[in-house]
Amino acid sequence: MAGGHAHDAHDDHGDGPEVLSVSDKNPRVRTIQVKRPTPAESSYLAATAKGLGVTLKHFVKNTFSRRKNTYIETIEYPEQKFEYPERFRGLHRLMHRDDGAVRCVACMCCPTVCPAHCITIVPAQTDDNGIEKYPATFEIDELRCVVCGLCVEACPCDAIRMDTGIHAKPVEERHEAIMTKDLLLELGARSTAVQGGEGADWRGKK
Amino acid sequence: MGLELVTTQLEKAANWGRKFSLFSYPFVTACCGMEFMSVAAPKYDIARFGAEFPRFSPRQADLLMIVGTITEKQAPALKRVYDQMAEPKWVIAFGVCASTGGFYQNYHATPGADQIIPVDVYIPGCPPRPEQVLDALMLLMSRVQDARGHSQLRHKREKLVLEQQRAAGALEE
Amino acid sequence: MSQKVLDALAKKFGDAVERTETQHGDEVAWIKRDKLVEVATWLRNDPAMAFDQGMFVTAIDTLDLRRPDANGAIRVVDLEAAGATRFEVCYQLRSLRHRHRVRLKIRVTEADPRVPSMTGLWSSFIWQERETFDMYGIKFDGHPDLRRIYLYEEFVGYPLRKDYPKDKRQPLVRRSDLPSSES
Amino acid sequence: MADLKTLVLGRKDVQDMDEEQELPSELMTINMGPSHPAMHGTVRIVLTVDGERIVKGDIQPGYLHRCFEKESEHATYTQVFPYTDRLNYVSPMINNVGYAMAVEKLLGITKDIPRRAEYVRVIVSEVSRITDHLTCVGASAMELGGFTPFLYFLKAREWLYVLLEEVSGARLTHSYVRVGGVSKDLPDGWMDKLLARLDEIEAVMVEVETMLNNNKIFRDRMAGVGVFSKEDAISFGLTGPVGRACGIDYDVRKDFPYSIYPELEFDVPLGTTGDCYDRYLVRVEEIKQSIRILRQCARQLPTGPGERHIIDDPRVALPPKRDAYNTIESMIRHFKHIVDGIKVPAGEAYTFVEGGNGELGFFIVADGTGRPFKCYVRSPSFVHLSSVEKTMHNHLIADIVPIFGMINMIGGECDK
Amino acid sequence: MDIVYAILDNAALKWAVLVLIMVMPLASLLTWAERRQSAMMQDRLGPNRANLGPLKIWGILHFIADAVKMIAKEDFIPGSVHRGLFALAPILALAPVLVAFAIIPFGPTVYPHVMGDVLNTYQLASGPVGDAAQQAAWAATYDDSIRAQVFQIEFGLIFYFAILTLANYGGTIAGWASYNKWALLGGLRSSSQMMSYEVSMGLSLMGMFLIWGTLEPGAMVQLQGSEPWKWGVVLWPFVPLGLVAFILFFTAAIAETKRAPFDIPEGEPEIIGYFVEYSGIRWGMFFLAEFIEIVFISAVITTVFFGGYQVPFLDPDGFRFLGDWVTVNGQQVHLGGYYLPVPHGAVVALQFGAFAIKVVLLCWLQLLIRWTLPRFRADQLMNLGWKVLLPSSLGLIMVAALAKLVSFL
Amino acid sequence: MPAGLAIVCALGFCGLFVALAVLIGPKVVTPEKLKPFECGSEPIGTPRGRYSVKFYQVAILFLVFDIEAAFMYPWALLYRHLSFSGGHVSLFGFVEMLIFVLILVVALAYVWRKKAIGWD
Repeated sequence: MAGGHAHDAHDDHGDGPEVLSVSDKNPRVRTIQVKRPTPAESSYLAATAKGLGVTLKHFVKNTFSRRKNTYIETIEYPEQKFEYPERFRGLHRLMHRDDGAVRCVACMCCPTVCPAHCITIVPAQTDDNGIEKYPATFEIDELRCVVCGLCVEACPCDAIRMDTGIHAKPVEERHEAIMTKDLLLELGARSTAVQGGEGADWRGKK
Repeated sequence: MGLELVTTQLEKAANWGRKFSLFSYPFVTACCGMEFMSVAAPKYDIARFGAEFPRFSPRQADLLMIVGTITEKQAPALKRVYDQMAEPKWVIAFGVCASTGGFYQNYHATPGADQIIPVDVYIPGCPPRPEQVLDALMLLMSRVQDARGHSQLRHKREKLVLEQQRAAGALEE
Repeated sequence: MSQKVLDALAKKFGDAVERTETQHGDEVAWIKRDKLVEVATWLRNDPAMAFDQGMFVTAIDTLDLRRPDANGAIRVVDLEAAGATRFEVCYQLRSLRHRHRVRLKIRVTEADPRVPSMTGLWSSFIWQERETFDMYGIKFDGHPDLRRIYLYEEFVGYPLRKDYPKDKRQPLVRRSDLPSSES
Repeated sequence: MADLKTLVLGRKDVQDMDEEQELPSELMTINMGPSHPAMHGTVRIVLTVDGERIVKGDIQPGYLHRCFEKESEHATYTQVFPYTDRLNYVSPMINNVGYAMAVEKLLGITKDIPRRAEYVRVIVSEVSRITDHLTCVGASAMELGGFTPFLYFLKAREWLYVLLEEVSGARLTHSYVRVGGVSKDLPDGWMDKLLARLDEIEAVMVEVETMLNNNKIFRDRMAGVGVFSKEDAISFGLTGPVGRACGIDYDVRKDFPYSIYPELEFDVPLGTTGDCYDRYLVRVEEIKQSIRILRQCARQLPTGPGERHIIDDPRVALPPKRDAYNTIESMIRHFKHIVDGIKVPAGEAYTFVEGGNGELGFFIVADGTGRPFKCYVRSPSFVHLSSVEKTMHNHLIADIVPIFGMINMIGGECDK
Repeated sequence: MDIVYAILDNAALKWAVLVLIMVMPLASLLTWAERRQSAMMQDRLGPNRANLGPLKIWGILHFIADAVKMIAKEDFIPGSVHRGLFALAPILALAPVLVAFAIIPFGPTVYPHVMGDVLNTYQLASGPVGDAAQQAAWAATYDDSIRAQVFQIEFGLIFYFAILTLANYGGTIAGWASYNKWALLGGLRSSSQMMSYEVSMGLSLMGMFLIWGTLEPGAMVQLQGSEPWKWGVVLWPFVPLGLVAFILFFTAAIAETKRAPFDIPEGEPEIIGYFVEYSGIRWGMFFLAEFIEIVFISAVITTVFFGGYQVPFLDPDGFRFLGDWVTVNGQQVHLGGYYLPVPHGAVVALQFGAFAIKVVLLCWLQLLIRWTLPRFRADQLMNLGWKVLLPSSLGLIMVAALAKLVSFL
Repeated sequence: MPAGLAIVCALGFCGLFVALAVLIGPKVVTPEKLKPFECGSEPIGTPRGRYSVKFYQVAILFLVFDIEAAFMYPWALLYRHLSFSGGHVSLFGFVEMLIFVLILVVALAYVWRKKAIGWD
């Protein structure tokens, strides 16, 4: 696939670009003159006709062909949806532990790293041994979030993710955009990142 | 009673027309402009909703799209454009910078365009995906149909303000 | 890489050059303020130097600058104790012909933040110096049009100085009907 | 005969009449912008015009001053990446790379970056460069009234956005590159998708060039407009496509090769007259060269289990997630990294890369903490915009459109 | 019954029918067509979502929505404007183009009494001859004719040039009255452009007038006849006169409509246009006038260059190939040849249809051009008008005169 | 007079539009709204100045050439009858117009050379 293109034969053409100089740092880099068409080559009628030809081609094909043969790329959004790629950073979610409780241990990494300071965590003590704290409040203001994904990178226990594959909804009032802990947990799922288990490095999979 | 019915129906019809003919004034300043272009691009094609005409005159626009960060220097211009728009008018804050300032909380970025003018719909995302913009447009369209925009509420408020000004003799000069 | 520029500078303007240094491949020369025009003119016009492009101007506000001390501990440099000046104005120059570059630094104090303007030598500095003025309050003597460039005229203070709070806003307009919910 | 002339004209010569009888017309002062379609919403020009000819234009940028420097000073080195995305938001990857290289220089790890990471950086940079030029040329065509070429280019740009999103997770503001490498490796089969799209982009380019290159209207709008002499261009510090259109044979990738550019073969196009048409041609040619570079990268991209996408240096990179979950040392390292940021030794460095618009430089002063003491960006748009005041003198108002379009003034980068 | 026909032949009524039933809907539809066509050219779908319940009809409702919105939009007049002129400008832009339609023959003469029969062209041409009874019968059959042209005036196309010039003042006045510098620039551009192209527009058609010896559109269509090689665009007296005149006129006419590539008075990204300060329906009237002008120019071109309502080989009495022309009573009658009789009603329908199709196709062509080409700059536009079109038109006139002279000598 | 009737109808039609809009549209007038729109900035100076004279030059040229064109219409219509002998076209009409057109061309060439054609 990669080698199949003859573009590198660019300079083999007799009418290749005029080479002005060759770089002393890298002999394979040349300086070329851009080919400026002569004024005679640009005329009102001929060039207009050529341009009309291009648009006419698109018009005819798009109007009279079956949809799949056309150039048309439009997706009828609310009905058809573009499938977001796996890495798409969408709405946040909070992952669950095996017992359904929130994975987050309120270590405050994500609010620290968030450049927009859109995450608010109020930690509370928990009687769970091993994990000392849990977030009593976990709120993300989606209207502040700049979708940089640093919080996901910063989380040391795979509690917060942005891989929901859905985007944040537009809102009519500012406060509606605040995702509370319950909403975030609703989107969440049981984390595969078992402590000490194999599935921990879920980002590692390509 | 009958007259009331007629006016309601008339209003309904007018709102139907407004809904499908939202000409926008793109107040494009920043990164979100790239996604604003994408929304107009073939793939997402905002024209399907009849909202593809950018009008660069506030008189002819129905929808003020605040696309990008509003800085303190820009704010008077935004306010003036908004003030000069003809009724009825709606405002969309496009992206987090226009909505809340996003991560630009500093000496020159305003903490959201709604500090300057009223906003009807906020779109999260930095920049928002075209899908989010279309969602917002549909949300706004439902608002328009239900006459639920700020514009309707604003009438009352602005009338009040105007009366106060008149009383104070501000309009006399 | 371009050590020869520094050597030539030191040789020709021994007393005008306070100090030279090479950091991460960048050559830096501290120049005395009153000799700057002379040095810069020479740098631009001498065929062996031929610094024909001015890349950028900026300033470093060394207030609160932390540097490792002799023991390796990082601490804030006390400007007065070190006898240092607050601002360092940096001019980055580059020669297209010789492909070398140099950074000139001029120390100025907070009380007298003045530097001779280089706009006569490199046109690109017209705006760059305006920017530095806008952000740091450095006055460029002889600049044709020294106004604020990014900020509005009504703005008070110089925001990139370290003592300007990051989120101290000076709004021009706000909605009157909003409850005061600033920031 | 002369008498007859005097009789008819009332003057000795026609020339005399013109000069004496011309009414002095008043100059008009118009605000162009900030909210003007040709001003990209972020520049205001106070124009003084005589008829439609520009006598003087006072360009006032700063309507999008988002305080990149101040924000950076308050952010850790990693947190600056999202801010760099929004400098030149048409080619964010290049900003990411430039900033990362500056930090790496301060850390002294420039030579230790894994080769695969370098390749990935170059690949995403070149893809970004294509999106930049597509947007620039397309938007200029649109502002000149050619809406259809604009949408064709947007269609092509959309394909690249989808690809970039597959890599980084965001369409536009990727924050993908990290100090020491890139945050994630390329997905499987991504290069093949890219190569397929490159072919389609070439087809679109042919169509658009048919519509624009030789079109007399388009040419008349561009040729001879905004001419900049080489001397002026050097003095104003023009670089990138704009500088090359003026005949300045300078490309950072060629003259100060960084990353893996020394291993690649490409051409640097140069213009002759320095007008807008040359800028257009240079940009179009650069798209083709970027496509060429991408094809070479696809062939040479190191693959294999040993190839890392980020440096394995505890000072710089986050520990692998698996370790962070499981081992206490990695956990502590992780926390230190997040809370304190990357500790960069005190010093200062200026690093520059070939951005979409020209030499994009980052001048960082580090003080040994996890946050930059100063993070200045030498933004090409700002430098280029400063030249416009001179360029547009004595042009018509309509000429501002191609001049601005081909300078490719990007608000975020210009106003920082 | 006769009263009905008499009313139908009333000029004002015909105009109303023409404008209200044909032109306005066609122009409004054109706004929709433009959006859909540009979408098709640009690989998009275009507006298609406006619905009344389940009814969507490919987005045609969008233009109704536009109209409703514009009427329901605030009617706003800025403070410092010249109120009278400000209000006058959109009316001045719209009304003349509506009036100008009056001269266009958009169909054949209809003889309502013989709708079902084949028209006897020979009898029609020879006029009321014979005895009184025969004459009365002739009159009963043919007198109630309805001409599909609002009024026939000898100086037909001059009326058009004159009235359209008025329309162009709309832009200028709007620009000046708005008390806005951008609008002022737009208005000045508008007037300069109009003046530059008005001259060449008239002159480019002069050659055709000269060959035909008439200015009356109806007569031109009659002269062109049903055989396509006699139509204006292929008029070839030693030189491709028709084709050149067509290109010149088409260019000048597009320029007169002020649409891309000649949309410099609006020139959105440069100056925002002469109607910056107009809102709602007042702006909509400028908008509508533009589209009506497109329709109108298509109609004029159809009439002058493409045989008007003529269908190839369709005579008033049926399809005929290779016949002979006979002059009866001063009128040309086509006789003989291979002949397929067609009832008068069908002929009328076909000819109305042909006119509509030609107009639509020309509108389509104008839209195609509009969405393909970039915009001129003001001075280049003036240069094109004065330095290319005007000399070419002058040359063309002399060539036409020479050709006519040679053919007669 | 049918043309007059049509004009009245057209005017009425336009008036109807405006009247509808005036009746139906909402109305809110604020002092800021009444100011002219100038890209969001406060306007500087007045648009009622004395602007460049070239705009008028074009107008004068237009008048000149349009009136010349008006002279050509009758000639074009009567071209076939322009002869002394009657009935047929003759060299007289042609030469006559040739001279006229040549004068026009000379005028055009003159204004062309004086750079009166153009935008500024």
